[in-house]
Amino acid sequence: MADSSFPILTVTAVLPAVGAVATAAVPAARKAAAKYTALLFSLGTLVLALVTLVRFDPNGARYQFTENHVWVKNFGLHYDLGVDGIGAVMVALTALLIPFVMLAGWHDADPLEDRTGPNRRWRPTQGFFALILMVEAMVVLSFEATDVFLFYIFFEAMLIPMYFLIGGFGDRAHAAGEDEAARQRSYAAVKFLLYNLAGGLIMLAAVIGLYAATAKQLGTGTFALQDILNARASGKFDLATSTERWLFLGFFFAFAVKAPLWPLHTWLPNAMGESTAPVAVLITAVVDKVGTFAMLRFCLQLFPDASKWATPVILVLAVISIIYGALLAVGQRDIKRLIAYASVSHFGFIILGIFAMTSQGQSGATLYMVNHGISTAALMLVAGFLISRRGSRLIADFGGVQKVAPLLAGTFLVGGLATLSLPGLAPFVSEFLVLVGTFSRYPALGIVATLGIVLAALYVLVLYQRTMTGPVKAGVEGMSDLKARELVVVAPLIALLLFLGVYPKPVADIVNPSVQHTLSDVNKTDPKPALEAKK
Amino acid sequence: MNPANYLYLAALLFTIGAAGVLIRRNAIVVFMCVELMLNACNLAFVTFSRMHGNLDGQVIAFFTMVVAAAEVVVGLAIIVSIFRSRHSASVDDANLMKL
Amino acid sequence: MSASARAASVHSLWTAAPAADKIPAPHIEYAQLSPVLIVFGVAAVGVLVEAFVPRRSRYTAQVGLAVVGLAAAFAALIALAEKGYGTTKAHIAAMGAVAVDGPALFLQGTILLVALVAVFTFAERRLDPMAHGRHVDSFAAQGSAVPGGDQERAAVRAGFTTTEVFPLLMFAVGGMLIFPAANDLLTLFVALEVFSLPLYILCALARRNRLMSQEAAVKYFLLGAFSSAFLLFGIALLYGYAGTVSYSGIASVIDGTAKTTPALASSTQNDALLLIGLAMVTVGLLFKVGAVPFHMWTPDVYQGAPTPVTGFMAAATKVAAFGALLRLLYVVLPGMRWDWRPVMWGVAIVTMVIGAVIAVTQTDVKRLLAYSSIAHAGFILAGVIATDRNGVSSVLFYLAAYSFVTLGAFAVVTLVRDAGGEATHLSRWAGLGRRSPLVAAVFAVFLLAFAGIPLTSGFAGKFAVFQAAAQGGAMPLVIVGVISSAIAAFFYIRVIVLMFFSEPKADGPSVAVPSPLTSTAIAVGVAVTLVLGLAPQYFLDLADKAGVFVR
Amino acid sequence: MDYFHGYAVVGLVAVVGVLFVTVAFAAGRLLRPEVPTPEKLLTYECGVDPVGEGWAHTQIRYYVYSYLYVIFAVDAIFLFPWATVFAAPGFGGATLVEMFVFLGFLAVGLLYAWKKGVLEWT
Amino acid sequence: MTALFTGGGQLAATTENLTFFGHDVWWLVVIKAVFCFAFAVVSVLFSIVWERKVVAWMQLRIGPNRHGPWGMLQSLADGVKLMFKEDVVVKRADKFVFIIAPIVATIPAAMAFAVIPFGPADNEISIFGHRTAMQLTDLPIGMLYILATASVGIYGIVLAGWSSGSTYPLLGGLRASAQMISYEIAMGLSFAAVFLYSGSMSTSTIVAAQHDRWYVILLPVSFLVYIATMVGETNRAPFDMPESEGDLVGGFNTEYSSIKFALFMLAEYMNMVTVSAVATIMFLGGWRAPWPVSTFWEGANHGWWPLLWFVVKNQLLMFGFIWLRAAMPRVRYDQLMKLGWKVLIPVSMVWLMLVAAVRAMRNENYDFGRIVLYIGGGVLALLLLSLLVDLFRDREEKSAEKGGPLAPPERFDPMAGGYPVPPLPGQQAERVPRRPSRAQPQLVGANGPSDPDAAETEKTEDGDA
Repeated sequence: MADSSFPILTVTAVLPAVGAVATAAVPAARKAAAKYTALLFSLGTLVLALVTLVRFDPNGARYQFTENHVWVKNFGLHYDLGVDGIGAVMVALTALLIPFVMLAGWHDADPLEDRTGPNRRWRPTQGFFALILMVEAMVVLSFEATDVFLFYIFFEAMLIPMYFLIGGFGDRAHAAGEDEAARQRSYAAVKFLLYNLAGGLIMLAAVIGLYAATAKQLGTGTFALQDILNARASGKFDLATSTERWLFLGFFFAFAVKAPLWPLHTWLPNAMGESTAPVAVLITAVVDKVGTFAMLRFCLQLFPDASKWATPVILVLAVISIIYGALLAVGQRDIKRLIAYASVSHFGFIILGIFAMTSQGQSGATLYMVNHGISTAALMLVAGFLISRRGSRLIADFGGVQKVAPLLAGTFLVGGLATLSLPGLAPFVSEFLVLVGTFSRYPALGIVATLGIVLAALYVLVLYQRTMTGPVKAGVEGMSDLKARELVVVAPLIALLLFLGVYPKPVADIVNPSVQHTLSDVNKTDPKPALEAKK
Repeated sequence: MNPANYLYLAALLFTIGAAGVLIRRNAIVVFMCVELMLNACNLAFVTFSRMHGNLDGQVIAFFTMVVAAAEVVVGLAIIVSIFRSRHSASVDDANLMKL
Repeated sequence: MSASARAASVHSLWTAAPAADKIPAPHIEYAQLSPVLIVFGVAAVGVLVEAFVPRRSRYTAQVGLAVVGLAAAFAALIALAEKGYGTTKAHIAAMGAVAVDGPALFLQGTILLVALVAVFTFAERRLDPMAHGRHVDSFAAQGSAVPGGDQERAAVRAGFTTTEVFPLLMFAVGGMLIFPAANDLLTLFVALEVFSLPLYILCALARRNRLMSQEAAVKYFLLGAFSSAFLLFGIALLYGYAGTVSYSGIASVIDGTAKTTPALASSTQNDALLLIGLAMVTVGLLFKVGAVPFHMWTPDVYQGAPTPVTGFMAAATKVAAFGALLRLLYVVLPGMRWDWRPVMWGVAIVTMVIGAVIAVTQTDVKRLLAYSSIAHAGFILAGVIATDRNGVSSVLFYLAAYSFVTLGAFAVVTLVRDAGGEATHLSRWAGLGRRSPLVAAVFAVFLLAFAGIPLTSGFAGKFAVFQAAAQGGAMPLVIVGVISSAIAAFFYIRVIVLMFFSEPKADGPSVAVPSPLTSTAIAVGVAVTLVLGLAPQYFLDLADKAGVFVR
Repeated sequence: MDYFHGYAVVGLVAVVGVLFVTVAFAAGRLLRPEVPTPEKLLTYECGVDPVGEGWAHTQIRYYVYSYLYVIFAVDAIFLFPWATVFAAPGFGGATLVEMFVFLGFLAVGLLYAWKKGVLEWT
Repeated sequence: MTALFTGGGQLAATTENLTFFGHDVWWLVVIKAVFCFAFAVVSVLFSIVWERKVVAWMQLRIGPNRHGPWGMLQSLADGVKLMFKEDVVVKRADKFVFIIAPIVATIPAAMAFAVIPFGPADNEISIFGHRTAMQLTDLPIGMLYILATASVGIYGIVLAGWSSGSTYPLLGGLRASAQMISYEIAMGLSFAAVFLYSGSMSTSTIVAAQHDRWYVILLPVSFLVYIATMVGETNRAPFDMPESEGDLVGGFNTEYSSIKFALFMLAEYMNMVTVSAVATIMFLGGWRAPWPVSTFWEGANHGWWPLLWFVVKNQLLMFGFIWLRAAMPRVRYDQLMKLGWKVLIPVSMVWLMLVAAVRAMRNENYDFGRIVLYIGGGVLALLLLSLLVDLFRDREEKSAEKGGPLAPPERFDPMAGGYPVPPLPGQQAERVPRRPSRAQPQLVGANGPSDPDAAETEKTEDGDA
């Protein structure tokens, strides 16, 4: 709340950054120490995030806990932080997932080679956890930033640690051997980086364009979201249609790459496939959310008219990626890639919800971000355990796991069901809202999108049936069940899925007002029921 | 006597020098062509200075001579050193860095 | 030319003038030129040291002298700036030869600091293995000795070192200080040569790969002389057009505000003189800047020259040359804007794109950096084209940011060595991140700065120039720039991949442990990169305050 | 007076010189015998047949001296005009000192060359 | 800057007033031009004989005495003889350059005379009723013009050496060029000192500026330096390395014969005349009557008389040349260069600064400026002489102390270079071990092995046996 002078948002963001430095500073030999340091800091962040969430007043000001400082005057760059409901929730989600990611990847980065030899100083463990914390810091900041340029900076800077995580750490066992694995890893990493960098630089052009525009119309160029909105409200700032559309495209392109929207999604399967399960979770559940979140916060608020102008195309693309992602997921032979394509399809839902321009749609989309985060995390992490046990990512290599490792199979099933958004699990609510929101304005698209659910059921169940049921395949027998650490990772997530599935209200309450704000920015209202619309 | 003629001559000399730089292969000759260009500049300067009736051009010509002299010293030193180390002053032989 | 005019000119040319008239003795404000004078003085003293101080104590003397001199010059500069010569009291000094104004002071300050850091890298003596029990630097034992000849062996055995590099460096610095401040074309030309000639020599003085470095010197020299001949002829034509070489004079003639003499009336009739002259002068400057299509020398010279020299060249020369270019375009040719802007657009675009694209194919670190410097020249040109105060300040800022990054990057390159000296081939850098994460991380920071990733100085600078260009209405340029910097990012990232994600070779190069000198240089580079990236405000203000040319 | 007159006269002397030379050559051609033999057409090396290139005995020294000369010769460019106008009223100590500085730079160069042993023949 | 240079514009020609040049009618100009050339040639012809005579007398010979009265037509006869010689162009020569070289050497040497004032710059004399000056023309940069023609002359020599395609001429040419460029610097510096006082580069003005005091008194050091350099410039003894018949057969003109050779001779002597004339103009008051004469005889500086004074001074300097040749041995080339670079240039530079300083002081109306000048001049003259003296001394001691290339190796190698050679001074021929005479075998036994010397001998014996 704005009354407190304590800069909680900054602290929330800075804490993990400090943690990163601290972790990196731990000597090479002390792996465990590094891990615990990292975990500690992430938990601290989680606490702060929850505090923020709890103290957030849904009916209060739109942006709360705001902090405003000028950073670089000449660039119109302000250090403006502030969270609306959506932001608060997303920050909380991020802070929540990071500890689990760390726990899940507890041993992923332990160096193989002995500590002698030329690579003595190579300290992957410290690097791994430090990078994760770094990503967390960046993501949190970009959720909190209310200054376009500030957001852009962290949106871009996020890539670097992410890139190292993808390229630097991969699965232990790889079908094609270590060198091939390394090659594919760095390929995936570069692909990830180039896609996002290209998107980001295009956005940079748009950002500069925005600055030029504000500078021309307001005298001094500014990036502060609030200033721009006020200026527009007071009519001092009014972009020419063409300019607005160009700028919108610039922004949207970057976000669409980040939150993989067909046809810009192709980096995601590589990235998620080649990286370890925790990193994959980081990508899909945390980093990509920035893209969809940014669509809500920046595209719609900065360029409402252009958004409306672009809506039809975007909706179509969203639907395409829903169906396309699902279809490819069905066809996958690689568990991780399957989950990746599933995410593509889910992001289609989210974008659909956002651009349906209805309150249900958007609050649904927001919820969807949360739920998808949790569910995908659960599924992916469990899959990660599975893969690390078997040493292979191919579905064909598994079979009858539930006989040898029932617990693992069970959690895997729950995660899968959540992914196909079974009623009673969290994703169901959000997906339902999205579809309702879409139906109320674009029935046709809604119907097509519904196919996505069917396909989802298909790929999840087929996956489960192939891997878990049936005769125990060679190599699967003797597979150990979930260990305590892994349970600690999975159980809370599943609990959360169940809880939000039956009682999403708390989150919805926080989110809805902000959604209303956003809609009012776009000056759209929910369509009247059909009868009155006729009159 | 129309000063423009001197300008034409200067331009001609300059062009010859430039062409020489581009087509000749012996470093020394290339360098002489460069000097020719500089002297063409001098001619132009002096002519212009006469046309405009102020002395700037002539003074610049002085400076140009000095600079050209310094250039000669440095350039010949470098060229001679490379000539001594590879017994050829052809710029085509200088190809260690072609990729 | 009318008869009366001829008579007049003839008279002023060489007939007798009444001896009575008082001669206007030249009046020079030494105090305001003190930075330059100090540098040149120190250079001369350095030569004397070379002549009279015994060999063993020369190194110390020279290094100390250079450092003290540069520091003193910088102090003098600060004093000038404090007195307000950068802003309120900016004016033309030394009979109109040199301008003392914001851009000049800013750039001179940058050059001085760069040179100071460069001196450290020049003085580094821990990297090469000791030769006959003596520490040696990266310069030839005896420049005149034939590579591999007996004389050279003898010189190495005797432990000779070319301590002349420090005076040479100082002379170059002096020229660079004048170059961006030159306020008439003659001074411009002289300054150009004054800082070019020492560089030519420095390029030829590498201790390892001497043939290569001599080649680099020859190429640099021949092309440099060629380009300066163009510059000179351009100057001649401009002089022929305007009848004067002083910037303000030419500008006023172009604006038509100058009082017309018959000669002027005839010479200004045809703009051919003006346009061709302008084109040629610009060519000369663009060559020094290393802009496409005048960039051919850059990769070879950067690769062949001793790496400390390369770093210095890449950083300082760009600063000086862009300063001169700015002054020329903003002071002399504002009236010609509509003539030169389109051309500059073309040059900028081509430079950005070609620099980035060709760099992708490079396999040698130094060549890579060379092409990247070409690409950066393109980015800076984008800011130059803005033709408003914003453009000037953004370019100033970019130059300051870029120069230190470059210096640091090349300093890192000197560290990675194997038996044959520096291991500059990219394949040798594989897995460097595993062997010595610190060095690799530092280099990664520099590369990210080059790539313009946020929170680095590179980003701030890039944003500044692009923003200026956008406000100047050059949005297409911005887009091209953004795209080409995406391309550029690719090869920077590729190096990072190589360093971190590939297994180190068994016979890979070792990272030499540098003395405090090089460490300082690198540290400064990193510090500037981060400071200008995180808190550029102060420096932006500085550049903004400095962004006005005196005319 | 015409700017070119002085030089025209100088040219006249040159013409006279050319005439003289031509006359001399013509006379020589008319008077002298022409009986070339291979031995006559050999270059002279103390009676033995010439061996190798003419450049055999040249050393790098000559280059060095020419470098030095080039630098010192151009100082005249500045020295002469200065010396000519120096006495005129208006030029005080300042120009004197400046020229001294200029000469000082040259002297520094000479000293350097001296100490480096460039001036030592052999 | 513009202001400065245009300000300098009025300065370009300070005080000289050349307006009366160039008003002659064309045939007068032609006559004068021919006269200049003739003067050069004639004085060459004369001074060759003159030289041979003087040298002969100094060597207690008679010298040429066949052609004409006292052999006065000797050189003419030589010229005619050379006409009849066969003109050989060697195979290896670069034909065109080989032929052009002597011409390039000759014509500029003559051209210098165009600006030499033989008399005052007034309508002093009358030729066929036209009053005119005893000077062909004058340029505001007359001295520069002379320097320029002189250096063009050098090309002739260098090209001759190069184009012969032979070793000796090439070496001669290189030496000539190196020597001339080395001495030209000092020469220029000594000129500068004169310009400081004359305030002009036009020959007539310089002479005019010496009306009350010749510069030789005012600038003794410059004069000495110039004398030295002018000998060097003209490749005359003792600085005649380029054509030293001792080591290079004929120097640059080894391959030349017949008329071309004659032209080279002509050029060389013309240069001598020219540089003497320049010395006369710059330091010896040009056409002015010498001091005692000028005091009691007004007309000495008018009419045709100045020509006389000029020629006399000129020939005195020529005599100086001849005297040097007869009296002095040829210096080594390193000494030559050393003199040029380590003595003449520094001295003249310092001297120039001194003169300028004094001049400045005088402009500020310090009256002791002149005294300073005299004192400084004397000091510097002494300095110059002392340097000249020890120039030849320290060479030896240096080579002695730090064993230069000339110092003999300590051990004497009787077969150095594969031929039996005698020991150099300072070397000791080793005693060839001999079998002691049979007369004293018992000696060995007597003082036995206790005697080291004997033991030594025995050992050597064993060594030999």
